[in-house]
Amino acid sequence: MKFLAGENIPELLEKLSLLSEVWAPRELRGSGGTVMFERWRSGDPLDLEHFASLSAKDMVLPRTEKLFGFSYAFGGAAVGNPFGAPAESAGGIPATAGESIRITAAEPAGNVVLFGARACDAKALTVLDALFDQTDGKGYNDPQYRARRAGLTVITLACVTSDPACFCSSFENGTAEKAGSDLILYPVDGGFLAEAVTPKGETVIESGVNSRNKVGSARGPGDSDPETGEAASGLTLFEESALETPVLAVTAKVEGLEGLRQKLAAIFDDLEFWQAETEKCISCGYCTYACPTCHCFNIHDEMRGDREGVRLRSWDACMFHLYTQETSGHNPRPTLAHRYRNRINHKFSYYPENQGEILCTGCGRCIRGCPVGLDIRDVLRQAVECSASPGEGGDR
Amino acid sequence: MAELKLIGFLCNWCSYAGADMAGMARMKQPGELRIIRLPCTGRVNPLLILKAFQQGADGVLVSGCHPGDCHYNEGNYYARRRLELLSRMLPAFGIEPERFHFTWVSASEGARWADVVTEFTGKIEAMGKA
Amino acid sequence: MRIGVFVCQCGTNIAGTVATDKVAEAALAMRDVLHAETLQYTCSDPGQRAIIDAVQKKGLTRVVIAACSPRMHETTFRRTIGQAGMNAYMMEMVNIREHCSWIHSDIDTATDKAIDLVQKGVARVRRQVPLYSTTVPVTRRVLVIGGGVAGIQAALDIADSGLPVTLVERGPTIGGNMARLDKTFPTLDCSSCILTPRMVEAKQHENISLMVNTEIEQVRGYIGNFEVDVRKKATCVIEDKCTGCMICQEKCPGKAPDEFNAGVGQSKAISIPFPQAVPLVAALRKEHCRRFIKGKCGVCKKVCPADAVDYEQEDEITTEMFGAVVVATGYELYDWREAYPDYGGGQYPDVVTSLQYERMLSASGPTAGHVQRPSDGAEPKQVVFVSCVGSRDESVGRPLCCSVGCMYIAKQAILTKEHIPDSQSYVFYIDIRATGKGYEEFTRRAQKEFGAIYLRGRVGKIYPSNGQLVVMGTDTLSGGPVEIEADLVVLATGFAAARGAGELARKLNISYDQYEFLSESHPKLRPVETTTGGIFLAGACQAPKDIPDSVAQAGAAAAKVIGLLSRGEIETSPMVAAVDQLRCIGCFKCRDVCSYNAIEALELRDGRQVAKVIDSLCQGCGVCNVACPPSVVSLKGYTDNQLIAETMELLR
Amino acid sequence: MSDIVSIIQRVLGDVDLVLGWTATGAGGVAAPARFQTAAEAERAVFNATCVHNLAVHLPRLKDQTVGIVAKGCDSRSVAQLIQEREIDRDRVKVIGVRGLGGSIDVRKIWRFHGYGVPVDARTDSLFIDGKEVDRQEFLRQKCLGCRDMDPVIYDELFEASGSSITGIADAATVETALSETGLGTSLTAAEAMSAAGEDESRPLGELFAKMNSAERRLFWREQYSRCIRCYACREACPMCFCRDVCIMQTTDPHWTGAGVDAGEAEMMQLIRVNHLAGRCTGCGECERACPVGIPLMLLMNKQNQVIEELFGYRAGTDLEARPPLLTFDIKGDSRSEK
Repeated sequence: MKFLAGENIPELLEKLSLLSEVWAPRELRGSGGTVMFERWRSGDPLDLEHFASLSAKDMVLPRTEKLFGFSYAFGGAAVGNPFGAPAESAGGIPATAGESIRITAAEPAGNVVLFGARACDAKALTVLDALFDQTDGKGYNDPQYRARRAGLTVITLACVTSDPACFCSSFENGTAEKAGSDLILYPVDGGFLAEAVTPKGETVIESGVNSRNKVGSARGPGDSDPETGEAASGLTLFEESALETPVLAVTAKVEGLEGLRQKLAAIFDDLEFWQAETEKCISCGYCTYACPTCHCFNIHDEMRGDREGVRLRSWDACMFHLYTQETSGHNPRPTLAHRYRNRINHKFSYYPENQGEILCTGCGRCIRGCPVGLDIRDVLRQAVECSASPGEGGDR
Repeated sequence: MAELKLIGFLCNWCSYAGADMAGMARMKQPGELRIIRLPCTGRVNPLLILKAFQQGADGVLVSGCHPGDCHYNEGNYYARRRLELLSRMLPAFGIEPERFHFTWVSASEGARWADVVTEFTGKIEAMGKA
Repeated sequence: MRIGVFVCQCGTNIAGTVATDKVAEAALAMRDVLHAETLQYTCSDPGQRAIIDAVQKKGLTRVVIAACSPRMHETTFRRTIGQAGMNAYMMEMVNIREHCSWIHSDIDTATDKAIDLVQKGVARVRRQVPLYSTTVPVTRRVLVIGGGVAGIQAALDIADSGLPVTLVERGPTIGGNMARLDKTFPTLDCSSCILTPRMVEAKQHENISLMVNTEIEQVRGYIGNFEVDVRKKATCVIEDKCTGCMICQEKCPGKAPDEFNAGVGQSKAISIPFPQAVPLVAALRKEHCRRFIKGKCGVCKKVCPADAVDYEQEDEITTEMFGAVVVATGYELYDWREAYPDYGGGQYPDVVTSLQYERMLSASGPTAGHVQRPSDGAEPKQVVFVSCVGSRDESVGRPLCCSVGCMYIAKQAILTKEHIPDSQSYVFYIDIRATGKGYEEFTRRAQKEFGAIYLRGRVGKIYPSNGQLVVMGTDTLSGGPVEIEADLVVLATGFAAARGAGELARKLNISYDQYEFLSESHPKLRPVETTTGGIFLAGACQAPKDIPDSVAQAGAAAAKVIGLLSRGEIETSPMVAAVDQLRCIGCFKCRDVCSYNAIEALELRDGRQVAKVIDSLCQGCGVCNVACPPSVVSLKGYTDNQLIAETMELLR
Repeated sequence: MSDIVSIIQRVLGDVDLVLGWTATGAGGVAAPARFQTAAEAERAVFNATCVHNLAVHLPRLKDQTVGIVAKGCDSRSVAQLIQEREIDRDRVKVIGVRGLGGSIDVRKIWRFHGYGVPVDARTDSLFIDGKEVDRQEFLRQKCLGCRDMDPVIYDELFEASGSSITGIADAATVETALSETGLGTSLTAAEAMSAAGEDESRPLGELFAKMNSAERRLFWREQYSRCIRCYACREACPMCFCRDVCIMQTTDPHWTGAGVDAGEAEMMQLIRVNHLAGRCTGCGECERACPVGIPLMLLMNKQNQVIEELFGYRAGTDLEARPPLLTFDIKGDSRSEK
């Protein structure tokens, strides 16, 4: 096991930021204590205590991402008087307005190190991989997603406590989940034990040792800094340690969710149930946007004037009326109840069925940040109870 | 320095005609202002002005009929309230309120229009780009 | 989308400052523009033909014309592209003359600006959709407001064409100010002799319905179909029964001011203004009637042989439809008293207004044509006329010229000499304005034949001295101060708009100036029209003017009305608001702000209440568009997206 | 003091449902609930964590008769909705809460004591994890300097008999300072914000008021860059009843694009401020609902103050009044320039 002293974290981030963008959780100024994953630059503070209000999915599926730029080009030779359109065909009326469209590719995404993710955030990446990165070649491959995913290194902070909104233990390994993480930091006295889960994680440990050499002069490991006389700190960032990985005994679990898929199917048509569950919901999109696994998006063109524009991909949320609004005016999910039913079913029924993963890692963000205190666990419990005793809706 | 971008929203009946009159009298004016014609200042959505500022306008000028002279009788009275509120809100949005000017110019006040344009352009020039 | 851009050179008017070929070249690089050309005079016949050719040969679907102000030629070019087979509204005019070439001298500045403006026009026309006007049937009836000479003339002219007219007069008789005049300049015709036959004709005309003691309460609707509430005020006299015998007036114990005689003499609480009044019907003024003030009296009812007096009579409001309105509310004299304390401010009985003097001169006036000064009834020998009281005087906020003062002073000076051969008239004047036919000669006659002494200068002060008045002024020609002892001073008071003209204008949705004179649509080319379609002006309500001008304008207004209503139906502007009912939330903020009551509620099949625009009432101001939170009320031709696109193009 | 349960039960005799709270929300604090039967109403509570403005649900329940528990501030929203004809006075029964003594900023408790810590928030005292703390310190900003202790309209009255409120509201500070235009100070946006971040005792509004226009522009850009366009601000607002046809989410008219960035977020908020002119009752739900803590009330408070100054009008205090931007005063409307 390697040991990383707490006070060396800024230096580690500094080294990492020489090669990649580094993103880490921090409390934002003037935000009433909101913690978010933000681009880390030298000297920025960190907040490793509070849970970030938004998940880390921005790293692979940004809230807005440019797919490409485009511009219309027109005309050409304009001489004499009157000016003629260049694309005029022999027949008199030109076939087109003589326009051509020029496409400019988006800048490729750079490498990113995400520092301070939690197991639930990391696991969510593998849940998303199941849809966006189907490397067996049969399914869907999203080039933007894959590029970002390939360039992403996740340094996870293992949870030794939980709060009342956490329920990651309801799904497989809970806090001990390693999927999605490249390097896991386990809090111990004075610092963290580092466990590399993937080769990318190994690289982080290596870069901690060697980065000085890469950017500095040709000094070997262990050489002292000629100016300060101190030992190059690169050597000391990750020390060997005989400590054992702590047992993550935290459990945060919703009981009785066995067979949830069948139970959800059983109450699909019970619109009264869904209406009762959503009576306090105000139909905002926070739960979906905070969720590490929700991934719906919209593709839209934004013009700057009439001649040029960009094609963007932006987050969308199934809790919005417009999400399923059809041009005809018809909306197959006209009410909040319809939309919330879809949200729950997508997470716990359709996605598991199609992609083999539950679309939830129990991070609890949708619970903590909900402006009306709606708790998805209550809904799941009610769904189970309700389907167990059809006809008795329970205490709604 | 890049050229200043000034936009004027003018009502068709008074101020646009006033600007026409200034033109007919060949009254020279600075060349930065671009005029957008509307039927009435009552059609000027404050959001249009905010959008203009947000998209990089250095100054926005709104001009309509004098109170009592509105072609539609009341349009400029509504505008007066909307735009007075807007001008008071601009500092909170982070927009210098001096960059916005709201005035009345009638169809017969060509000279006044030329003065308004000259003065406003000069003021924004002194302030520089937004 | 196929856009053509036509850049007008307007000879050198535009091309002298704007590099038009560069503008056309730049236009070709704009989105969807596949044709751009410069034209020497776009509005000329060859210019318009070039547009039609390009539209037809290149299949253009939208057109941008960069030329003069759209206020000048928008209608022209709409017609042009209509002739080319396009919808007339798929054209946008860009003003590169009044707003560009004429106000800039630097070619680069003007050219850059012109390109920007064309760019903006292209952005706008790209978002334009075809618009279609609708027609509404018109009500072939006409309302004339005001029964003075202008109103009478307009009513008669219109009625003669076969259209029914309602002539509404606020006072108890028609005739207006002209009926109070003794003679008219420059011919010295007897005013009543020429007017009263016209009054009677109006009363008897089969197509004119005359309503006196009546005011306009409220006006709704628009050109072709005005819905007007009129209030007929209670006069306690049943009009149909009154025979005009005047016995009530004779017996009435209640004294009342004589308004017809401009306060010279007294009248009764129940009275007929003058013997030639039309209609010849008495009216009771409650504020002066003993029965209504003190609760006891009933003489008039007792003596009336026709049983026409009804003390219980109440105001009646009736609603009628009209296709057009002529406003002829005239003028009244400027109330000089507060503004001129140096002239006694109304304290000296022998300082009178020109209208009061006119009544003294009149054979049918309170003194039966014998000029008597009010203080002691003596015949004045020295009469001083002071011109421009409340006219041409910035110091009292009245810089306007009354346009008739110079003439009626000359007339009254002549008449004074005729009435009192041994009298001497003095006239203080600023300039003599005598521009009409025979006018200059007339003022000369006053001086040469009738011996009036004209002194050029303002009167500074009038004060009483030994039972006479001393008029202190300056004779700017001789350069010295002048003092004249006068038996009577006549002030040539200026014109003011009729009381309540502004209020009426607001009810009619027409504009007025700072003096409450009503505004014409264009000072040169549309002097009879107002800015509201279907409402026309006649006479001194628009500006001070004399009788022939008033009559001429009344005739012009009548011609406009007849022309309008001869069509049977009217095309409405398609640039009105429209509601996307699918997205309307039914909050009706649009209805709250609409000045024209043009928005009504419509219940959809699902029970939702949504807004609906009544096209024929909407004037297209767009106030509702801004008030609508989801912006689903949209002003056609000026949609949010058009305005946003224009703005964005300019900031690109 | 009659208890909230029996009042709701009584009102249920006249209406289809009553909007109130139960104690069972996420994090162990009160959450909104609907009661349709007397049995359901047994679960009703009222305490200082009943922060939500339930009037937001009224426009969505137009086909039913509704009872609503409304704090003084909430009652203004109900009044404004009635004034705007959005709801019918005869179809709503207001259970007004008087003398609440301010409600508690639960987020602030969670921030310093951990999410879900047991909170006992009475109307006159506050216990966190069993220990009494200074209630004043955890009051919501908007409750400081409250002008709406008594409900504007009510059919039933619930006496909460809470503690009195002292202190200066953040909003009030902004109002005072903003009325001087705040130009020409040396404080930069970044300095102001980091000061706010480091020293919670200094209200953000105070710092904002000291910034000049350019600094404020930077301030907002930084604030708006956090926006994720979840529309919680809009959905939590009782006066934003355009719902599914909101102009923030359409291309006709195209006021905003669909992207998620500071520029679009700024335009969204400019739209909200513009649309709520003369309509915002200052309930603060937009700011409370914002999951990324954008101080939206800085703008709303400022606008409400300007409107009161210009038109002598406070939204939701007069059922009969004509909203100031839907009318005009020919003579009275003052203008600062000509």
